Amino acid sequence: MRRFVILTIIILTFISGFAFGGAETVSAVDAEEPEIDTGDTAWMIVATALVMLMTLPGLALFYGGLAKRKDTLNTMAMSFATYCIVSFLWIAYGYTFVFGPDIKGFIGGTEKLFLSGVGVNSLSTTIPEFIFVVFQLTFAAITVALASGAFIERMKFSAWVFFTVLWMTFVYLPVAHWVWGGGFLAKLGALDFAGGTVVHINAGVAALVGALVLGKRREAALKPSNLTLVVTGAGLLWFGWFGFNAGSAVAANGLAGAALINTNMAAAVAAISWMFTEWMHTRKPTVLGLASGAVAGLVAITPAAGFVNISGSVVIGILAGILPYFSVATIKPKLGYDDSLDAFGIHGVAGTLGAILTGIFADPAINDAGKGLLYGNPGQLITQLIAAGVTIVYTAMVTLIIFIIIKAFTGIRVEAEHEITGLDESQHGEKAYSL
Amino acid sequence: MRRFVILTIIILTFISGFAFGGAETVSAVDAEEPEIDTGDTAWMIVATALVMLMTLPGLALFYGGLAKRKDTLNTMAMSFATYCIVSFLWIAYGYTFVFGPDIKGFIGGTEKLFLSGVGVNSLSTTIPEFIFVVFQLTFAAITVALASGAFIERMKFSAWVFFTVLWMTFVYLPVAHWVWGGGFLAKLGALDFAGGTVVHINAGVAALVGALVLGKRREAALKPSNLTLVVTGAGLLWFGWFGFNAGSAVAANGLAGAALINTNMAAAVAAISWMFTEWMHTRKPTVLGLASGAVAGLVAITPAAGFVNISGSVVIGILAGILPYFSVATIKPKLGYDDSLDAFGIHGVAGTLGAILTGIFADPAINDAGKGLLYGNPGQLITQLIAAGVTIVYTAMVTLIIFIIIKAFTGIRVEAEHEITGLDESQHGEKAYSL
Amino acid sequence: MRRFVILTIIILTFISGFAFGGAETVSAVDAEEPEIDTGDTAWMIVATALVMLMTLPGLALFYGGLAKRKDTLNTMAMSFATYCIVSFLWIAYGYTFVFGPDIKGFIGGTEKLFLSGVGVNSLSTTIPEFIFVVFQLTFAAITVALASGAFIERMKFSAWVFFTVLWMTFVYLPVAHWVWGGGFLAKLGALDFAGGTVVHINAGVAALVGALVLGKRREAALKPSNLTLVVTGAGLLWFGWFGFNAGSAVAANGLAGAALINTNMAAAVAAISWMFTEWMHTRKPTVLGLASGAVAGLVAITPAAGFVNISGSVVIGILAGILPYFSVATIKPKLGYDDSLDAFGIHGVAGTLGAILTGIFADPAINDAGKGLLYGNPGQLITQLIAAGVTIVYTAMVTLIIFIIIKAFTGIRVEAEHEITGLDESQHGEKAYSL
Amino acid sequence: MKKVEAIIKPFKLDEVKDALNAIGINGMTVSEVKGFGRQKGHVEVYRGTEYEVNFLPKSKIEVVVPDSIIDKVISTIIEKAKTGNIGDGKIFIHSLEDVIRIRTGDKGEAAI
Amino acid sequence: MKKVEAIIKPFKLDEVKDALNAIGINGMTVSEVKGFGRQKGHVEVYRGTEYEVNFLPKSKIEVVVPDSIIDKVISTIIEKAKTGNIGDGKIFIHSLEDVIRIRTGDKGEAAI
Amino acid sequence: MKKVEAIIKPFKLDEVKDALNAIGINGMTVSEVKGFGRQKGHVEVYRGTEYEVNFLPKSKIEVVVPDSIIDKVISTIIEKAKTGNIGDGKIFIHSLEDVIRIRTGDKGEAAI
Ligand SMILES: Nc1ncnc2c1ncn2[C@@H]1O[C@H](COP(=O)(O)OP(=O)(O)O)[C@@H](O)[C@H]1O
Ligand SMILES: Nc1ncnc2c1ncn2[C@@H]1O[C@H](COP(=O)(O)OP(=O)(O)O)[C@@H](O)[C@H]1O
Ligand SMILES: Nc1ncnc2c1ncn2[C@@H]1O[C@H](COP(=O)(O)OP(=O)(O)O)[C@@H](O)[C@H]1O
Repeated sequence: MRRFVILTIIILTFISGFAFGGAETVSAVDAEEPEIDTGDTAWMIVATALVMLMTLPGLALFYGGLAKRKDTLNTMAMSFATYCIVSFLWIAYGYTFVFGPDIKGFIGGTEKLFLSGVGVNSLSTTIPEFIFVVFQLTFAAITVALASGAFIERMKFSAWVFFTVLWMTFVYLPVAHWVWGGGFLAKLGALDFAGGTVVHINAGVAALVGALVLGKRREAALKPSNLTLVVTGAGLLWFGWFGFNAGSAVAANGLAGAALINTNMAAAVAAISWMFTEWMHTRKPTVLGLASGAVAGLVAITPAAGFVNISGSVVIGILAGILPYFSVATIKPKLGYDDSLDAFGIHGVAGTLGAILTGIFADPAINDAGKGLLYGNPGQLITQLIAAGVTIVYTAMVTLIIFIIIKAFTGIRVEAEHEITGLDESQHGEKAYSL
Repeated sequence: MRRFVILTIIILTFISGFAFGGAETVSAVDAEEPEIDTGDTAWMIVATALVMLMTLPGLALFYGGLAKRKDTLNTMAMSFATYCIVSFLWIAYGYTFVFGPDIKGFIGGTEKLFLSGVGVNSLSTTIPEFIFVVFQLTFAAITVALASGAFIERMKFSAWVFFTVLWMTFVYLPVAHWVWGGGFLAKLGALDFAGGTVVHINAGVAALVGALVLGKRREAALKPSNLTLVVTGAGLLWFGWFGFNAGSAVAANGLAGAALINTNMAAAVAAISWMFTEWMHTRKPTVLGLASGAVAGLVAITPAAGFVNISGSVVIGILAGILPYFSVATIKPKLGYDDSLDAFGIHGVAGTLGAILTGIFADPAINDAGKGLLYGNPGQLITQLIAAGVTIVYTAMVTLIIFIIIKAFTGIRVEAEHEITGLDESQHGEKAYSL
Repeated sequence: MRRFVILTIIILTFISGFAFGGAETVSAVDAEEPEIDTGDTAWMIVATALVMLMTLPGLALFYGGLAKRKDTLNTMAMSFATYCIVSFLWIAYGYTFVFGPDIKGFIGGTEKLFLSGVGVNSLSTTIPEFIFVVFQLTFAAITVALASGAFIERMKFSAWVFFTVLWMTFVYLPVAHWVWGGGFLAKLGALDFAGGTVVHINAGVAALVGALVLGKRREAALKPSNLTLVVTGAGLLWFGWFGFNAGSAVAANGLAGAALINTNMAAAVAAISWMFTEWMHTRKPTVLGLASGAVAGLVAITPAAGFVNISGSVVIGILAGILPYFSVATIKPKLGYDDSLDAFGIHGVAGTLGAILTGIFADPAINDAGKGLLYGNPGQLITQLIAAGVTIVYTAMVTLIIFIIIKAFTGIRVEAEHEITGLDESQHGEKAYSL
Repeated sequence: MKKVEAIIKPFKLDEVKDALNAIGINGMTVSEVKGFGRQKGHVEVYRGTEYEVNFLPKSKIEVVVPDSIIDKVISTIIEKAKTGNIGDGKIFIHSLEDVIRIRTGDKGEAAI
Repeated sequence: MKKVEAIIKPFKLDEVKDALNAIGINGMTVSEVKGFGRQKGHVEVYRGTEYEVNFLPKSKIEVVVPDSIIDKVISTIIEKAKTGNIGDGKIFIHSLEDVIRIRTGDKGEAAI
Repeated sequence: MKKVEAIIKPFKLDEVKDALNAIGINGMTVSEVKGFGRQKGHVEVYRGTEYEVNFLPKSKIEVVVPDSIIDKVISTIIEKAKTGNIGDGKIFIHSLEDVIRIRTGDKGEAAI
């Protein structure tokens, strides 16, 4: 443990060096304020706060309530610590590697290391760049946190801290650059309005790979300790997702409105669709089913929110309630991998679904940047498949390497006894409830 | 159950037909963008998200925490499922029946079925119409969900699903059209800023009728299983209510500011007033009392928020802490109906109170659209009484018919044994806590 | 109890007199609307709602989850009741005593008692004054509520109600006027962007004094009953703090952006810094540590958020994770006072830290209103020390007097038996969980 | 003295308690237990996967009584706790060596 | 061997445990129970309606001891658990046929 | 008839239950208890202050069996609950005066 702590401090101190090197020049530039729009700015501050809320406490509650009682806090800690670590690293170097000047389509340049040159008056289109930076930060944070759902109830907390640093750096940053930072997938014309590929496929595939490397838990069953937390988490995720999707318009305009209505529709339809699928399949409509369906719908609409029309969002919602259901209820048990909370089964599957359907349903009447198969552009579907495929392959490979490195360095799995008595006690020395 | 599922799917598929029929024309119209205001738009996206949050997880927590442990999830599922179902139906036909061109003061026309003709550039005053549509959607959803408070711990979940569809269609839509869609009550001059009549009287009366039809629970006592959820829910409701009331200005302006300050004042004063009433009546100020008072105050100020001045909001708050208290603590036990969570006792009573007091305290200096008795216009009070009366009578009648239909079709009450062991297990096969 | 209730009602009725006296003139003035900005207005409505959320349910959950099971509701009730009482008193006289015309640098004038003269069209810079009034209200409320953390598990609820009224009136109002209302500390040039001095030092010192007067609890240990509530509360506090700090720009502009990014950075860094400090000190990184660190970071950045650059926020964050940690883990046990939930240890210590560091790191490139030691203005540091010192001395003295008065009047501590069986039962006749 | 230990369905607890009270028993101790017996449990389904929950919630009543009224106590419990369905529960009778009231130090039947 | 079963006020649990520890008892089992007795319960009020809560939280300590020290154990419990108020609780003494330590298979007093 | 009371580690509960089931025991009652013994507890740390948690979660199984199969029951429990580490728990054997099945009124061994 000590070895780990010291190493981490060294890394952090090292990184902080940049901060203070750059300190004098920070915010010295960009004194003019050409076109700030207070309405867009107002919306984007709020959208940022909303996406922050998705990770903390949104995802922490959603995942924590699904965990066993004895692992609840550890599960929450994974989201909590990740949000904090990514917050720092994103400013330190994440932002520049994604949104800095494009280097051969692969990564952003180092120009804005520690936000060098970004000042209080810098703008990103019509809003202060500081706000854009934090908005994007919240996406990076939740992407990493999502993957934790597949690893809980057996992963060392120190290993998770390392995973956060390495995976955010070597997987999230390049992929986000490719799609959103002007990288090669962007140039190819891949559509990803709010992160189907960058966030959900990415996190979902990492989840699957990690689950395979970690192996099965001793008690590999989903037996939620507190479903009231799950409902609360689902509600906060839905609420926050308005910021995620409608915020991805980066303005308070009609496109944000379209993303808003599509997001709500797909989530609602997917929840109903999952509920009825389950009702017919196992004879009971569960509350966990409603929550899972809603999340699957939100995931699937994410890449499409600012491209499709309402009919598109309905179809996406219906499918998002069915495919992920069977992927977790039928396929997972058959294949036998232990994706504890279905991070792959829901985010990976629904994310891929959404990315593909965006290539089909993108309606130029909503957003002329996107024209799908149904509107006469079959090439878009191919592009979507390429973007998803590239991401899946890259993420799978690098995630595997990262896990191997961490395994060698600190180990990835807690001792059997600690797994049985629960990670809350062994990793944190706490217990969730003393009721 | 199977019969029910199949039927529901048929209905949904049928309705979806409209969607795809209309798909090509969606968003083809309204290409000009005359007067979008980004500030108003920013506020209204957020207001929409806030009202969404009120139902999920706000109301789900408030009601779920008040339910018995064994019925907690079912109670939460009622709000959850309703939000999803109404989300779909509102877009399918709800919006057009409320806000479509008025047909003889009674209902909106079918012009905007499945939002036909509403595009990314369509505006509703200064904001994208898509946003206005979703904002209004959230009101429809919470109105239905509110009524569930009177039915919990004994109603079949399938019956509740049917109730949602039928009641939203045959009660909410016409009443909302009458008051907000240019219907006959609007023409009469009835004042209802954010839904005292449309939302609270409406839901409250439905709650009472349903409670009478359903009959008493075997254990007809309010013994909250988790008051921390109730406080959380009350806090989120209060927070969301700023969107509900200040959002009903449909702009970021002084009127929204007035609604904001009135809302906070009435909620706070009602919480204190309930607390002291209780303190004197039963010798203890309870946390549930604070929460109940706050909600009663929020309900009562709803119709008045954009019409009254601060003194008005104080009076409304004081009375909202007293009348509903006695209605639930004294009158309910005497009359003996089993309104499980006081959906009538709080929403019905405080909603009526607010509707009437709006006719008294509406101050033209706040909003020249409303002038109450105190400012020399006794006619307004009469109008308010008529609007409330019409709504009460109509809702009571149609709700009764709906319950009779559902009773005939699927039955409305679970078996006695299931009621005793709890609806979570019998209706959903889950349990809320495994602690 | 009865004596207390009657007295309170008399006080409230008396105060209400103003309301109705002023009723006719309310909102008659300020008919012109020179420069409302809808974007700023949109942001400030939301910021207000966010800060409201911090107290209810944010702080109620954070504190409630840390309390023992048997005292959970009482702890939540303290925040809840305080928010309501302050809401009323702020409008009644709080606003005018803080923001009314300055009287000799010490207090605001009575001009706006019960918001006399403030109408729907009154503006405060670019936003409706009503919104500014409520925004400021939420600060007053949370300041009082914060202090409760040191008093829980032994203070009479009636004593807390009195404390709220007296302390808000005689401590919060003058101090807020001195710093924000144009009082003598403002004139001196003290920097306090969002309330390091007014809110956190103020509440922290009151907490310490109260803890000393109340004495130790019988079971003076922090044994959290429900850490899932604590994580939820911490998440909501962080989310709300964006409104607190970025809202203190009172506009949707670059300064709000700077406050946003600094706030997130300091919170994240402090959480990590606390976690690692603890990891080395006690061998376990706790979830409570993450949450405590985040709150300490948020507190420390509060006065600095709109003055420092990112490097400043990193340093503030690092220190905020270390100093408060040792103050609660090492110093408190040594000195032996019973600050139940470390309201002084976190808010007092981190608030003072932040106030001082603002004097060092204030960067005129971020905000030309503030220039710290590092940028060549050592005088600012002196000013900060003076402002903090004055506040500490004043608060300590007046809080002591208030406690003495309440002790004489109603007593401040519950009977030993009630303390052992829990305040939920003795003060409220309820219990938090029936699971 | 005897200790009567009855495992019953939780929703019958109040009735049994009141009936025992009515026949003059003014002390008992109750705990929540999980029962496993002929009555089969129920099924919980999470994300399509079913789990059988074998253990059913039961209430255990422990009441110490003088030998003289043991039959009355048993018949009262049976009368009130019986639904006639599987899972109604069991009554176990132990003999007890001594009882002491902590407050007074009384021993034996006087302490009950 | 005897099994001593003591129903006490929960806030006395730690004291009793420490005292038993001090006289050399190094094993016991504790559970949370609800007690019903002379001590009356409290009232909870939800939205103006009062409910009497009859059952009070109590702690049940079970400790198995050799016959030789039974009196010391009882007097220790009484001393520490007594407040002198109604509701202090009861001690029940059972004789036990056998005790087995699962880890070693030891039987009888050796297993305690 | 005997009542066998076994205090075991909670994560062994399912195994023990299944094994008892397999040897024909089809009724038992389980409760969650806190154990105090040779096995020492763990430490919780809140804001830098450490607390020792002495009580460990244990499961108590109560099963009433005819005298004839008592040895088999004991050996089955030992076999399944044993990990060989401190804290494996204890088995206590009581003799029982009578058992009654509430549903039918059956008494004695027939009621088990
Ligand atoms: N042999 C036993 N030992 C201990 N408890 C038992 C035994 N048999 C039954 N029980 C308890 O009695 C409850 C009811 O038993 P069950 O077999 O379901 O119904 P019935 O007694 O009506 O046949 C069980 O849930 C269990 O708690
Ligand atoms: N006859 C009994 N059988 C089982 N438990 C009993 C009996 N009498 C009392 N108890 C337990 O002892 C507790 C204290 O008893 P009570 O009558 O309140 O006080 P006291 O023992 O001081 O007279 C009760 O709450 C109950 O748990
Ligand atoms: N004398 C006793 N009376 C009652 N319960 C006991 C006694 N001794 C041990 N126990 C129970 O058995 C459990 C295991 O005992 P412990 O001493 O930790 O391990 P071991 O039995 O392996 O030596 C304890 O946690 C406690 O619940």
